[in-house]
Amino acid sequence: MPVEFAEKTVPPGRGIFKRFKGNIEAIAIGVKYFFDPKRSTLIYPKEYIKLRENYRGFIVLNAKKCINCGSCARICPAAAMKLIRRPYTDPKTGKTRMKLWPVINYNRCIFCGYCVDVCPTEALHHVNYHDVVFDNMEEMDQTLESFQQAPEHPTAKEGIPVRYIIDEEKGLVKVRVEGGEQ
Amino acid sequence: MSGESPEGRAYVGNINVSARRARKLLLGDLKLGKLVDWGTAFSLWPVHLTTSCCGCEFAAAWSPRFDNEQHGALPWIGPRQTNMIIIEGTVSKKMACALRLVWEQMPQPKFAIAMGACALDGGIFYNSYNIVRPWQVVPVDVYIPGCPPRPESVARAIIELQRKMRKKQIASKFVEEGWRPDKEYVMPKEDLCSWWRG
Amino acid sequence: MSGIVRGNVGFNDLKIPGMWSRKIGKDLYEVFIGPQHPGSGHMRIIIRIDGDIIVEAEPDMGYVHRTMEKLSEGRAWIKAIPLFERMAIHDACNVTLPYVRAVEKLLGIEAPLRAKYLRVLLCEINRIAAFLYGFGIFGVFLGHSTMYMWPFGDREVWVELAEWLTGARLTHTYPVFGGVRRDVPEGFTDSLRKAIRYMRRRLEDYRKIFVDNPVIRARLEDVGVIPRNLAIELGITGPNLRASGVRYDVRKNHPYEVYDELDFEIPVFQEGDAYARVHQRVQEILQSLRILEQVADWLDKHPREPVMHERFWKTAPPLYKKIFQETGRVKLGAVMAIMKIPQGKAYERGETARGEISYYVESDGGNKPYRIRIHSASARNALVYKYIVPGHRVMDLPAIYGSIDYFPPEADR
Amino acid sequence: MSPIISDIIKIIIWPPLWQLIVLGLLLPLGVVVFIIWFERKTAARVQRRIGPYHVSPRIAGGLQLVADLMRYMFQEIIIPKTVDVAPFIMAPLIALILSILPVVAMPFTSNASYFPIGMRYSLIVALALITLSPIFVIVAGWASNNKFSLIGGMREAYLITAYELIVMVSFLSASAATGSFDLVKIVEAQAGGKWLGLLNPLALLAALIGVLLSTSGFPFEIPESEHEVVAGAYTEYSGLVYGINMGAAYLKRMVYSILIALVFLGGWRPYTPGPGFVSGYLIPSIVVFIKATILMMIFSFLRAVYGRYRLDQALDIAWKYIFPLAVAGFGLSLALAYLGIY
Amino acid sequence: MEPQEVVDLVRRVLGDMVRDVKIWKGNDYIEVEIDASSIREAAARMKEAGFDHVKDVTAVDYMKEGRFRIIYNLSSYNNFDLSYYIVGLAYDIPRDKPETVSLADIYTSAEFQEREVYEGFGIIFKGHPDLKPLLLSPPVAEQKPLRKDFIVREEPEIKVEKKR
Repeated sequence: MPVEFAEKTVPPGRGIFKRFKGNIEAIAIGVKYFFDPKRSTLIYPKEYIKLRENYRGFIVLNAKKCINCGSCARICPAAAMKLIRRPYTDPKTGKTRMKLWPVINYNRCIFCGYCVDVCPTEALHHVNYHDVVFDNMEEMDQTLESFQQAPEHPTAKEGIPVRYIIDEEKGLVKVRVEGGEQ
Repeated sequence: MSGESPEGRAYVGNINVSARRARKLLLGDLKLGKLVDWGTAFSLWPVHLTTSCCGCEFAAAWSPRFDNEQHGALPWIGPRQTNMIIIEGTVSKKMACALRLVWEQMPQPKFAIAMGACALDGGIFYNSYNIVRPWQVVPVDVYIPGCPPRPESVARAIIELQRKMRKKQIASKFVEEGWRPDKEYVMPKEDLCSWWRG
Repeated sequence: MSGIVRGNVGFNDLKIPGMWSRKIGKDLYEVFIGPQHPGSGHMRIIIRIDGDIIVEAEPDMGYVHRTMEKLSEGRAWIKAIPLFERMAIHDACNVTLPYVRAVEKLLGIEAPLRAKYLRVLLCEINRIAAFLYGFGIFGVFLGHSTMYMWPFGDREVWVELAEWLTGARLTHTYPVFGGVRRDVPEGFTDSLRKAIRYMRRRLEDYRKIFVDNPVIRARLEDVGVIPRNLAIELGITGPNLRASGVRYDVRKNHPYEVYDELDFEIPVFQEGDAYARVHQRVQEILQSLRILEQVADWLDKHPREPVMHERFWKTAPPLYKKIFQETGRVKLGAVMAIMKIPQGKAYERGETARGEISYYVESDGGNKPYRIRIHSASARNALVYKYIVPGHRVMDLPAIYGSIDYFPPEADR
Repeated sequence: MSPIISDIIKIIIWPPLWQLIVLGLLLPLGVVVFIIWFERKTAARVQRRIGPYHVSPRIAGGLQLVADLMRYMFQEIIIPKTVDVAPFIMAPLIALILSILPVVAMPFTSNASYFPIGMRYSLIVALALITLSPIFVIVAGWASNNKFSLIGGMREAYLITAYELIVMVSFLSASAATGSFDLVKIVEAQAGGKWLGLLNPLALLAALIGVLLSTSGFPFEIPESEHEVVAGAYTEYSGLVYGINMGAAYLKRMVYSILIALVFLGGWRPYTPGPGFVSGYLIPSIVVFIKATILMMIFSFLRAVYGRYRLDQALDIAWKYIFPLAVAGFGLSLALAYLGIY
Repeated sequence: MEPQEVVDLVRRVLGDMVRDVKIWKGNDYIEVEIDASSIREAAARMKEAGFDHVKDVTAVDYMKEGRFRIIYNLSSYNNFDLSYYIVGLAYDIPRDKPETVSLADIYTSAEFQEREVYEGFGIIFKGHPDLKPLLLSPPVAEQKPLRKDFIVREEPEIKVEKKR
């Protein structure tokens, strides 16, 4: 492939006529969008975006699948995933041993998804929402129990789910999708 | 305009006394507290202090798709005219002083939202030698996790703050009982701004 | 634009257009612009003005300095990818790709062809989104609020595509050593083509309301002229460099991934003023769209195949391969976290939306980098404030700032 | 009707009171509230978003301004230690009063019994009063003792030199055409569709641009240009005082719009005022206000389309292009008068 | 242009100032080691030879060996063939006496980067027009954070659970 650089110059724009035309064009396009804005604004608490299944939202632990390997804590770039020592009773043998379980701290978590991708047994998974806020920082430091269920999703109770699809004319177009609790 | 005068002897020109009296009249006697809370809740103007890269999502939160102006929040230029600060991500030691100065320049009642993991516990920069935790610099009301949080999360934080304000009547309490005390600051200003010039 | 001096002369011999020399007296007025200031973002420019003319300008950077170089020295190699991504989160793939490639160079591996195409795909999506981001900031600096909103609205199209591809809006952490983390989902290329056609249409609207708007032209023409020689001398980069007439783009001069197989051209403008930089970015968006079309065609023609290098994919358990076939998600091996990289040095460059980013990576054979030096596009462009801004009027400062497309977190690292 | 009630009504519609309180204060304030809402919604619409909404979803966020006002009312008013307190507080208040004051010279009807203050030189008086308020912007900037405020105030001072003359010459071209300084006579001369704005578009254009320059509307929003001088002269103001500043700026634009409606757009024409309060006063004033509001809406719309010029470019345009335009408009008016159209 | 040709060019330009030349992996990074005393002369010659700007300036702290290595990575904008390569002009200075000369007057593009090296490693560039910290605030810059003896601690992976 030959190297291509294209020499270009800025189109001329001086002169009364060009300036007049520029003004008219600018106002005309403003008027055009004033009458036909083609907007796709999310009216937020009344509607919420139903994110795709592969979205990297909050992380949930499935303790049944966890093999306590600690890979997730080792790869976590933000040191948000930590291992804690907790007794574990094996259902088959009935023996109780101390094992290392992962817990996450959302004060730190950067939602890179390394832990989910490195987990050899798919014990971790993302939930597809992210719009949760907290009043204090203690709530965000998960315990082993709270790590096994995702934080409560407030918008799902208040609004209707929508999804954006890409359109040639309008850019993003809002469409209603199934789901939501209302 | 002239210094302190004993209560009840407000003469023309003493703004402090007149303001206190007006406050008492409007909030104590006329019970306008709820109106104040309502007005403040729907007029949370965040000051334009971009501390770090969450500013991208902060900007996107006011873009046509998410448009947080629908909640009455309008990013504004100078700190004097605003009443909210959204700390967008990491606060470096150099920026911490600016953050505190901006916070001090804002008129009461004022609120702070910490946005992003870096603004909570450092995020991926948790062991960096050049950052501070924003809650050490200013008192934070709502925390948004994520790196960066989605624009909806910013809207959710504003809604949460509005709800808190109207439920607990924060704004009118501030107005009635005086302002948020300074002792809530974790880090004193001398630690932050010893080197500041400007 | 006849004032541009060409030829091989040093910086001191250059006659800088607009440079207004006057002996600095006592009556200068010092203004601190930033860090809380919409006209500067998270940096500070200290200007000294005489009347309405800036006599001295001094950028005061570092308000977002998060010590990435030092932090990377204490962490495993793979943990540095999300770390460096935070430099420019809206341009994430472009920023991290050279680091990933530098480490791959040290490992002596190369990503599979499909992974290369996917990297280029996300790079170009990021590039367009970053250009639109720059346009938005530029628009608001000139007081043109519509030009803030429109590009930010249209940027959401590309962010939506990137989110669909990678699972995150901005911080994709998409390229990893040996490949990428996701394959394209079903129906992605159709939406991509729609987005390309939509973007072409919208650029015409931008032309009408912003680029050809007489007010904007008046503000930008002959403002912040960077002559060719000065541009080279200051080592500025990216669209700013090419708008000054230098034929340099890492995608052409040092082709990486599959850029040497794709058909595109690099526009070069001669004027070197702020207005040329706007046109430069518009043209580059068009070229990125052209690249994306070719990538979409390639992806349609080729079936799904592993997007991870043999070295990491060979040992993957069947579960991993099943997940990849079903969802396109690549599971990472546990080895990633403890991997040791052979001793050596590597230097890798990449073209981000704002220009060239370079990584100097040195390994002592351990599982952590010995020294990584990053020099990003915005850091290169920061010299412009010191050498170009003096001589202009105060109101030109936002115009120059916006046209340089300076992004402080990227500059401060 | 008992005599007391009729007395009260008489007092209410007593022209000076009606003029000052209702037309001079309440209606402009209402229009300003509407215009700020309209400005935000227009900008939002052109920018493909919805603007204020959740504060009152049923009326498309119409209460947004009330919420903002409530916040401003109860916000702390910071008076920095370094400011000169008396001018710092007084400047916005005087600017506000001076912004509305020109209304006393503006008739809204030809019915002589409803004139606020009958005078033969009402156009001159109105223009003179209008041009006083910028002085207090400079005072505010100076008293703030802030670098950005000072620069903002100085920019206003620069611009005064540019727009004052344009505004004067273009408005006085109406006097040249109609041979009178009396606004009533100017409006009455435009009866029968002979609107000065139509016959003399040059003067109208010059006046519009002059008003944009003087009220710092886009594309000439230079004194408060937020990306260099934060909020211009108002940088240090907070709370209610800042609200007053902003309100004064909009009121000034409102007053200018009324003046343009009277001078160039036929005032209360095509309606012919009759006797009595309703037809002699109420309807003509509403016609004038509708015209002024439409002008305000056009000014607001420009915010969505334009950026802002540089200071020297604005001065350049004002002196090199718009001032000659205004002079040409004046000449055209003389020609119209010579031809005997008025 | 082959990497060997670039090496030849560098050897021709710098003559016997060159101590050692290494072509690193990827065949596009060429490290040229020279004497600390001849750096200004070498830089001036390299600039005339077509390496017209500095890609980056950095230092590496070899604490065990007691030296800093300062590297000026040069490249070209004008010359298409040269622009494929990065030539690292490297020299060592002793760790206990971190002083060297500035190239900011030869390469303007190095000006800010030398300030960055100064604040990170405490290396003093003599003759620099404005040597002061660029990114860090003065109290932090005094700690010379990029040196290897300044250690930022990583947190352990195992969390000691608090009693709740």
